[in-house]
Amino acid sequence: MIIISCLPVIALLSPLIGGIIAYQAGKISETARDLISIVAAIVSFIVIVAMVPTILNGNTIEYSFYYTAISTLPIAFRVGPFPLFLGLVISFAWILSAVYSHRYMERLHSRNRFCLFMSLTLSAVIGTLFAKNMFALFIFFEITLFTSYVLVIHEETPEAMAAGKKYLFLGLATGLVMFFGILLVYLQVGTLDLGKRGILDGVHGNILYVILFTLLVGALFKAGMFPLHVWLHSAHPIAPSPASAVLSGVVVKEGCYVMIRILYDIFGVNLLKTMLVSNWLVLLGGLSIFFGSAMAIRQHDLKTMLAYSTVSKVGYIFLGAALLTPTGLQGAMVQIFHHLLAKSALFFCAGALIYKAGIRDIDQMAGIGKKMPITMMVFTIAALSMIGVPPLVGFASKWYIVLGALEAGRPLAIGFGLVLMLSSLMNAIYFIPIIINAFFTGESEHGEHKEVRPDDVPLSMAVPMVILAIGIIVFGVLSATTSVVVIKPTVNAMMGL
Amino acid sequence: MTWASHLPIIVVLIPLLTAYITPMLGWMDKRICNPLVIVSTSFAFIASLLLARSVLTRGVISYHMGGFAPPFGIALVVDYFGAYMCIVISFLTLMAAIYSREYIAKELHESKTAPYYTLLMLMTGGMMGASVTGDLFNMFVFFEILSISSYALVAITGKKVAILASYKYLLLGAIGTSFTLVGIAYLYILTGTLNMADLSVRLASLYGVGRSSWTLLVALAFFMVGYSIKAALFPLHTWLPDAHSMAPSSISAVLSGILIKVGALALIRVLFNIFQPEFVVETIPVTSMISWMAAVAIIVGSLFAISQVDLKRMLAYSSVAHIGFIILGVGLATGYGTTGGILHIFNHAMAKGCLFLCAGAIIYKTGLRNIDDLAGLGNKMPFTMAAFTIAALSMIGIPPTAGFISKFYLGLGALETGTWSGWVFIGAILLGSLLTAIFYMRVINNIYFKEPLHREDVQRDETPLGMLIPILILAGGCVIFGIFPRIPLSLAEPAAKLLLGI
Amino acid sequence: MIWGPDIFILAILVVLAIAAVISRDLLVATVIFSGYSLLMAVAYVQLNSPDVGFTEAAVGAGVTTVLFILTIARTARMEEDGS
Amino acid sequence: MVNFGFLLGHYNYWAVVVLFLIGLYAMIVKKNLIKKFMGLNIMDTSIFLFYISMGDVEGGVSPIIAHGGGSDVIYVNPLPSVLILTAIVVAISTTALALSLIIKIYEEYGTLDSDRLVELM
Repeated sequence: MIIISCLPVIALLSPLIGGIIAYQAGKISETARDLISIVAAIVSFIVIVAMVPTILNGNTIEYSFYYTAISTLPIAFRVGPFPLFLGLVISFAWILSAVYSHRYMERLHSRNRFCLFMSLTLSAVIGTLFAKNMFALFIFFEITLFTSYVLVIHEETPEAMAAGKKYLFLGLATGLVMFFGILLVYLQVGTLDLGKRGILDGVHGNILYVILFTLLVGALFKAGMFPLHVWLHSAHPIAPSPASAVLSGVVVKEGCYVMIRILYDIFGVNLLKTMLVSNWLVLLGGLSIFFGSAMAIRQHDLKTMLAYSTVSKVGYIFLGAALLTPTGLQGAMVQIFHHLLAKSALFFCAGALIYKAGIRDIDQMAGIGKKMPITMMVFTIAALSMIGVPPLVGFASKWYIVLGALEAGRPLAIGFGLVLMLSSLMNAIYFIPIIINAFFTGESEHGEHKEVRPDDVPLSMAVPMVILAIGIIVFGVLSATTSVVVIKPTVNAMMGL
Repeated sequence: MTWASHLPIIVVLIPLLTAYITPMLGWMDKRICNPLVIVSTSFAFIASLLLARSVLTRGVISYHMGGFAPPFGIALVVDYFGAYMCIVISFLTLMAAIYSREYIAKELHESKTAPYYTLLMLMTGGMMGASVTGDLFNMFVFFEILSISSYALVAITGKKVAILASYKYLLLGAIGTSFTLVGIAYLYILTGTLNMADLSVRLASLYGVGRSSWTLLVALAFFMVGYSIKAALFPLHTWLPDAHSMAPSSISAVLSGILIKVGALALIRVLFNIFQPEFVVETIPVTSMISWMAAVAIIVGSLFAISQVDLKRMLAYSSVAHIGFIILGVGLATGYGTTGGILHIFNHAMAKGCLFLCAGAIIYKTGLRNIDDLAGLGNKMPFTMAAFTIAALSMIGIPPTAGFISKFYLGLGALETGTWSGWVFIGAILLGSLLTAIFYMRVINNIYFKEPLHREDVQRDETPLGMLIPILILAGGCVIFGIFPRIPLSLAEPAAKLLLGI
Repeated sequence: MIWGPDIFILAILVVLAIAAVISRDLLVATVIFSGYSLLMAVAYVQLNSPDVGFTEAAVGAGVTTVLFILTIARTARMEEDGS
Repeated sequence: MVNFGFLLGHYNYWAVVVLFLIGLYAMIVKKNLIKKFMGLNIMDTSIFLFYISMGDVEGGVSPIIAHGGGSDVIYVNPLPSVLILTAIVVAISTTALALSLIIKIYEEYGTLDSDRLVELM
């Protein structure tokens, strides 16, 4: 089926071409531009959905430009369960953020550029997900850096430029380190294919640790893990809110995805177990969880707080993946899914507050819940999911990670149990007061949102938020089912079971 | 197909003959110069492509001028590398010629039109000749043709600084010329021949034979110094920033894009064609020495480029760094490394050519040279600036541009050596890439994301089409050959293998 | 192997070259250089290369000298002090 | 170990080396731009002498048929002479270009001293 094998390319090209058309259309009509970009995202989503039956039948979809790149390293796509799962969620979240940005962006400048680079970023992220080998993956990975850089510096203020500079140059530097790792892998085994579990099997010696370190540096930078998070808390908040949602919700996930592919496809579970690095990686994840939560508590700016919260959630994903057990990986995947929904929702809410009331600071939020009920309800649901309150999807992910830790061994499980409790507590510390403040406190006398009328954000902004909130609830309730239908096969494919 | 067998001499003769016709026709009507030059470079380009095709199908072509077989007659030997260089040279010259039509009308006095095109064609002829010749002294002569015409072209605007820059270039260039002449003399004493293929055979018996191996070393040292000056390899690059930034932009593009690469070609010919790879790599580690110099060139050139405020000067220093990439790759003397170095000749020619043409377009339209003044140009000249950005990304080595592919090959080559110095070299390559990003991103940020000084001044004011087309073609090439790198690699890879004898 | 020119000619060549380089008056230096070129031409002829010798006499001693003198006429005759 | 007879016997080459160094010295150390190019010419002529010396053969004669030809006549190698004729042309054109630039520089800057030119630049 030629059509089917072309689907990944169509999924990649539709936002690319759509973005360029939208950019041109934007010079004539703003509405047309937004419509085109939404349609492009929807096309991309539908195309990815169309791939589902093939994948569910246990096949993979491959597409190669065999004659274009270096002979052994074609720019090729291969869609398996994991990329497909992530691609579905990401492209769906993109539709929402495209809808959301229609009204949100109307007060900002350079809207055409924003629209174009949002689409380009989507295109690059999808390329990263579907890449067949590390070479193609790295190409799209680097493109994402540049396209998202434009999103970060959108405001063009000195702070935005400084944050963007940090993002770009650290990203380039870590990208080069990763590039070095890729070269090492290629010279060691002569292939970069991601289809085989553990292409480095058979390589011995310290070079393995060098490769692991260099590759992870690149992936963890994009993911915003603890020692490499330094850009995240300045870059994510400074971007316009739809972009923040995309950066925190999607681009960070791209880093997590690459990290999981490195661990499970380049190295493979068996090799990592013989390298005895699992515990160190888990420790790193734990540090990230703690650090992110601790820093989030100290913040007053809502978006910065959310950004730090991302650091801690990425720690969960990394920890779950580093446990090297099926359930742990399952937890990591659910966490990716959950964080994508919840963090996008939270940033949408933060954007709604800025849009409607001009609020960026947590302390100014007293009583806002009465004026903007939908926004704050969505916020509450997402925040509760972040904390890990049972019926919501956030709980499921934590649950699986705990089970994974148990599988990995008792000391680890006890240690992780403590980390989990503490971090949930910390999450509660920074989310609960906001909720209470927003709903149950009267408006402070020097409140800056007096002029806000008691109506909520426009429909085009409210709908994406609500959809995300519903998603959080529904998938939380159905978590047992979804994990059997979707996550389990994915995990089994990744683990090679 | 008898004419096809004469292709090696045709590619040299087309530009040289044009150089003689141009002043005559230009004397009658100045407007005829540009179409004439464009047509003739197009023919040279097509001839180069045909030459490359016949090299790819039939292997190395040996052409004996006047029918005298070497070592008595002068031979033209076109291998993969020579054919590859011919394509790059004629392609970039064609772009520069198309661009010149409108650019020169404004930049140069009318009376200089005919000399400008004459010199351009002479320079092209010299470069083509140096690429295809199989005779060492012949190479010297072609080098003189291209050098002298390039000295004159740097000074052609007649501006104060340009003349001084040209003088500086000439002084160092003349020293380089003399040094190569001495080197040729030594080799001639030792072997009694000047034919490159013959030389390599006769020299092979002399390696390690007492006094003659010392003579060989002296000869090699003279060649290294002489051609390093022409290639602007650190620390002999001092003439480059002045000369390349002061020349008219179309000429800067040719100088930075290919002329210094012809110097690199001469270095490669001396190292691998005349001396054997085993000799320069193992017996006497000349290649590793020039690799170290090239690694320093990458870092120092990039650091100097960061500190520049003048756009063209920054681009010129960037050329110092990138000739470092090329020489480093060649000096690695591994399959991947040398392929990467040769590939980068092509990729850098396109990217740097594009950048200089864009810089010229900026000067043409606004008269601005200072990087900090470029704010708002992204709206004013969207296509030119988009091309600039793509070319800059290619210089940094961001996928999917062509620069990434050469970076990939160079990195593999450095690691392939398997020594600790290989790790240092890859460090230099990666650091160089990062430093390159620093100064190009500064320009890009200024162009797109900085508040212009007077916003109301910013109106759409695009470069004239005649100048825009070559810019866009080159920028397009940066992307196309990044996605389809096999096209240049189909020549670069066998070229490297042939040079290294693997 | 090489018995061509007298060692004397070579010695004078060296002396003339040094004199041309150290002379502060450029016109004097040019004249000395002209003599140097002429002597060099003699050396070439001595070494059985009359063709090069004639060329050198014409080009080196003739054209180059004229060019130098023309240049000096249009610029400065004396070398400036470095300070 | 060192064969002094060999070294002294090749006094042509010694002259070449000395002249080459004098020329190089003038190009690098001398401040005056005209002097620099006088140095270049000295350097070039020394290289020509080098070529001519190596082409010469003991007892050889100029490769001109006027000697009557015949296989018993030893001709000197004609190739270096040919090369040098080319090189002389190259050298004169370089010098001519350099001197014209020098005139231009003097018109623009009023000095030919390289140190002062660097200051003025």
